[in-house]
Amino acid sequence: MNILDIFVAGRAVTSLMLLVFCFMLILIMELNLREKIALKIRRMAGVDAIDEAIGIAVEKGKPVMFLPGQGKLGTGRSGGALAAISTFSYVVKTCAEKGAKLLAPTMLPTVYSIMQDIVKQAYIAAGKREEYDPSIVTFVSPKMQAYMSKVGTMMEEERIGSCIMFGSWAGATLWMAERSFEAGAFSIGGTDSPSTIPFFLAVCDRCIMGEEIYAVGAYLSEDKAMIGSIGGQDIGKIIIILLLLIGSILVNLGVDVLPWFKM
Amino acid sequence: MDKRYIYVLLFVVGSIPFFVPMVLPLPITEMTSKYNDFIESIPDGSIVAFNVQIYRSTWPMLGSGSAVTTTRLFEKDCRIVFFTMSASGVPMIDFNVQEAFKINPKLSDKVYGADWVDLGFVSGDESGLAAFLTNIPGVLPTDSNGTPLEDIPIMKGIKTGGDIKYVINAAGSVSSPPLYFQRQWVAKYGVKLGLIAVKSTGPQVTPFIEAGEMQGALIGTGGCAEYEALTQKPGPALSLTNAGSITIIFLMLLMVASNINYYRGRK
Amino acid sequence: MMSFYKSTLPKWILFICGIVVLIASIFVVPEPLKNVSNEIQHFTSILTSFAICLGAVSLGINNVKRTVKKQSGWCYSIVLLISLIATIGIGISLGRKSANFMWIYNYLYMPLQAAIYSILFFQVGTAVYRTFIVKNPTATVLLIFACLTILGGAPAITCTIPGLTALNDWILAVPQMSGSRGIMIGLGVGIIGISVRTILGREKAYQMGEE
Amino acid sequence: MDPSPIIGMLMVLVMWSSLYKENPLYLIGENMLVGVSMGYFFVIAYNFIQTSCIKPMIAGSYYLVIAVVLGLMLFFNLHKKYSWVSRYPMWFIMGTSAALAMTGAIKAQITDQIRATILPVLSISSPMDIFNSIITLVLVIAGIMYFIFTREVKGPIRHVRTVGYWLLIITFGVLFGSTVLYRVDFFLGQLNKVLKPEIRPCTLLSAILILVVVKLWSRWQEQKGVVDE
Repeated sequence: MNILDIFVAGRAVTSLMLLVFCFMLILIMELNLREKIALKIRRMAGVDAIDEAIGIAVEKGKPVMFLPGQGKLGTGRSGGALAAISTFSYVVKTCAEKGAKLLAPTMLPTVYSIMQDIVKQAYIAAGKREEYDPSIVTFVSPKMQAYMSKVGTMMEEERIGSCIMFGSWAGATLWMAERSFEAGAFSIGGTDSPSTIPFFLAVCDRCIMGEEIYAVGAYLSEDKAMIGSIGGQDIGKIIIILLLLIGSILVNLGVDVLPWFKM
Repeated sequence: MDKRYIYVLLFVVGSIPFFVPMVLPLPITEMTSKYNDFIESIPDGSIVAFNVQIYRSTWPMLGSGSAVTTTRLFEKDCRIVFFTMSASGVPMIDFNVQEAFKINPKLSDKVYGADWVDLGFVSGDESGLAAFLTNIPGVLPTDSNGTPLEDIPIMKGIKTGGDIKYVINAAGSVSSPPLYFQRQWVAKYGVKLGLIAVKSTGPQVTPFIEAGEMQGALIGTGGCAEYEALTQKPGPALSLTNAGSITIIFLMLLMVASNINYYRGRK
Repeated sequence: MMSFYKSTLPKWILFICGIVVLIASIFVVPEPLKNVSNEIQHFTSILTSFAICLGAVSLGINNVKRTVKKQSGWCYSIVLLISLIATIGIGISLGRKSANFMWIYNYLYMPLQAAIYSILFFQVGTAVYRTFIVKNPTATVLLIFACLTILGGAPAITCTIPGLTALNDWILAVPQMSGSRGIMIGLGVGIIGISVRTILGREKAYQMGEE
Repeated sequence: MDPSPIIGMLMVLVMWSSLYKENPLYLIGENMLVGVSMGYFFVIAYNFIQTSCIKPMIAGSYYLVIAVVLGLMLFFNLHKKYSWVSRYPMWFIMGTSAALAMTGAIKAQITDQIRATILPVLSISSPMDIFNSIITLVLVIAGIMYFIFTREVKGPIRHVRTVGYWLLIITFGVLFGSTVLYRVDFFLGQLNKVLKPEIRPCTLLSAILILVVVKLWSRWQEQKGVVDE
């Protein structure tokens, strides 16, 4: 009765790997949370793109538009909305410092109320409570078609200088990217759903692909648990790369590794 | 130029082939030939599970792939357990079987309950499929007509997902089923799975096909047309794919024109 | 005391469900625990159907509020309420297999849904003309491979250019498959990360969604 | 002549009229779609609850009453003050889905993909397969390395990351082309249905009729708009 019999047949090595991954993720997340280790996310190209966009808008003297995407909070796949909110608080701070006008139309009530609260906190933190302008973050409409047409006209009327589209995007991707291209704005597209990444890549000036938006969100929010989790996932990816290298070397030397996976 | 001129052009270019039918030879892609080999490799009389998520709206695009597959399986005397993971697919199970009988009228002597059964809707996406596979009579005690599973001859020996060896996942335009069928059925029970899905799902499932975790796939109207040609059962997909040629050539010319226009404007 | 019911107890339920299902699907466990895990998954399937019913009820309530308060577009909310109540009434009273309910599915629900999705094609039509421009190296490589794939979908072109289908098959099977496999492995590790944080209750998204 | 296909075709044309101009006909169609689809989902979900939970519960397995209670707790989500009660069923679903996704993903998306990438290159005969499997191994490693965020990549490995970047651009290029083809397929499928020989004359006639109605409506709006200003 060897050790692997406690696992379900045919998936022993896989389940062992899953337990190792889970233990490693929990360990690194807790260590980073208790500041035993100081994980740091490398400087992301996405963050430089956001600074560049706000800089261009300030030069042109035109407003910056931030669109948090169509991802809902509170569901299984709310990573995109969470990254959008963390990035939005950074954008509010940078715009306040550089004196750029900011517009943030949203289509989801929970995201709208959280973003409205972020703007209020930013102005209170900067000591300019009286300058707090509630019209920065607006709730346009929960319906995608209505949201798309109203934001499209808002882009033309306000003649925006740069447009940051960040979060989980779905059907409205191509429409928004096209409208900001026509408004002549410097546009950044960031989304985690694979079917919409190609449109941002083709149309926007900068694109943040897939999991990068979670890393940018964690980098900007300095949230210890999230950075620890991303650090744990990176180590998981490094383990997989080593498995690939060692596995292919062993297989070519004649050691048959493949049945191990089927045990 | 107002974008509505482009809409009118797209309508005109799109409808030309319906007034002037064209027949063009169609090369067979690798995914479709693998799918055909998979269907032919299924031993006669074996039980096949069939998830129908092609709705009435996506039927003109993908329906013929599902109907021809059903016909081939019936011709091989396979017994099919139909079910669907989305509410909109519930009426399509019966529609799919009737379309299969239209393709090959000799099949209409197939008996409900002995040759095919319609289990109806399984709710809950990934967790629903997992629950369904661990205990099929537990989650769906009766079929969609209300007869208990014990009285249905085809469901006699079927208790869990492991009792069925072959699965056809007609995922249609829904993007998540291809992934959670691989995670909950192929990974945990080792079944052989064939996929019917839209064109944008094709590139996302190539890792499964190359890894042998998915036996083959009919991707988009083109895949269905190739499968119609392979099984010599002509259907609507062939004419639709030919119709697509003109629209695609028009889109390419539009893209070239826009690039020339952009660079001429910049000079 | 209230905070125990508001957040601690639900977190414990989340943890227990996750751990029981995890253990039952990894280890060889005694039959009773296996049945408990199967029933938990069965409950989740039932609760998802309750969530769909909740979605319909909350849609109805929101639109009744909008009509009573005469907010903008309230007359369209009446159209929505009529079609919602009519469909539910026919479906529950006459049953799912009745001819009227099937008529609603075949000639109201499906054509409307199909029409809205086919409008996405026109988005591509106008975007192709205006925005798919070769302006930097990334867009160049992207559009080259996009055009190869698009031309591969047109029989008129694949039968005139012989090598195109073989080239497209190779691109799909090697470079594109390696990229998708790299993304898939990355997403797989990401799913394990999110699932671990969810079961431990560290996933911030839910708390933020509720408050 | 059964009028139903014509009604179906009218629904499609009403929605396509929004391409010309946003008009009340389109808004009626859109709201009808939301109402009919949610009503349809409610009926199918209600049937599933009947067959999978209520009937077995009455027939003998009484533990299913817990599922019904949890399900009804979901409806507290509508109540302002007691919305926290709906957390119990919501987080019940989250915990189970998380565990299932994890145990499925580790095999389908990680170990199976690793096993398929490790190929005995020397024992493969055809040179093309040898080239393909070496390229696949290198490109998969480059693709994974692109998404490593907490390690600053310096030295020669930096080039592997740029290979990863261009690989992803190729992957998304092919995905872009496939998405365009999907939308072409979908549109032509609908056009084929609308332009069926038996209802083709009726389609062309009602298309012109709808365009005229929308044109008149938008002109009336402009005059009303002028009067309001």
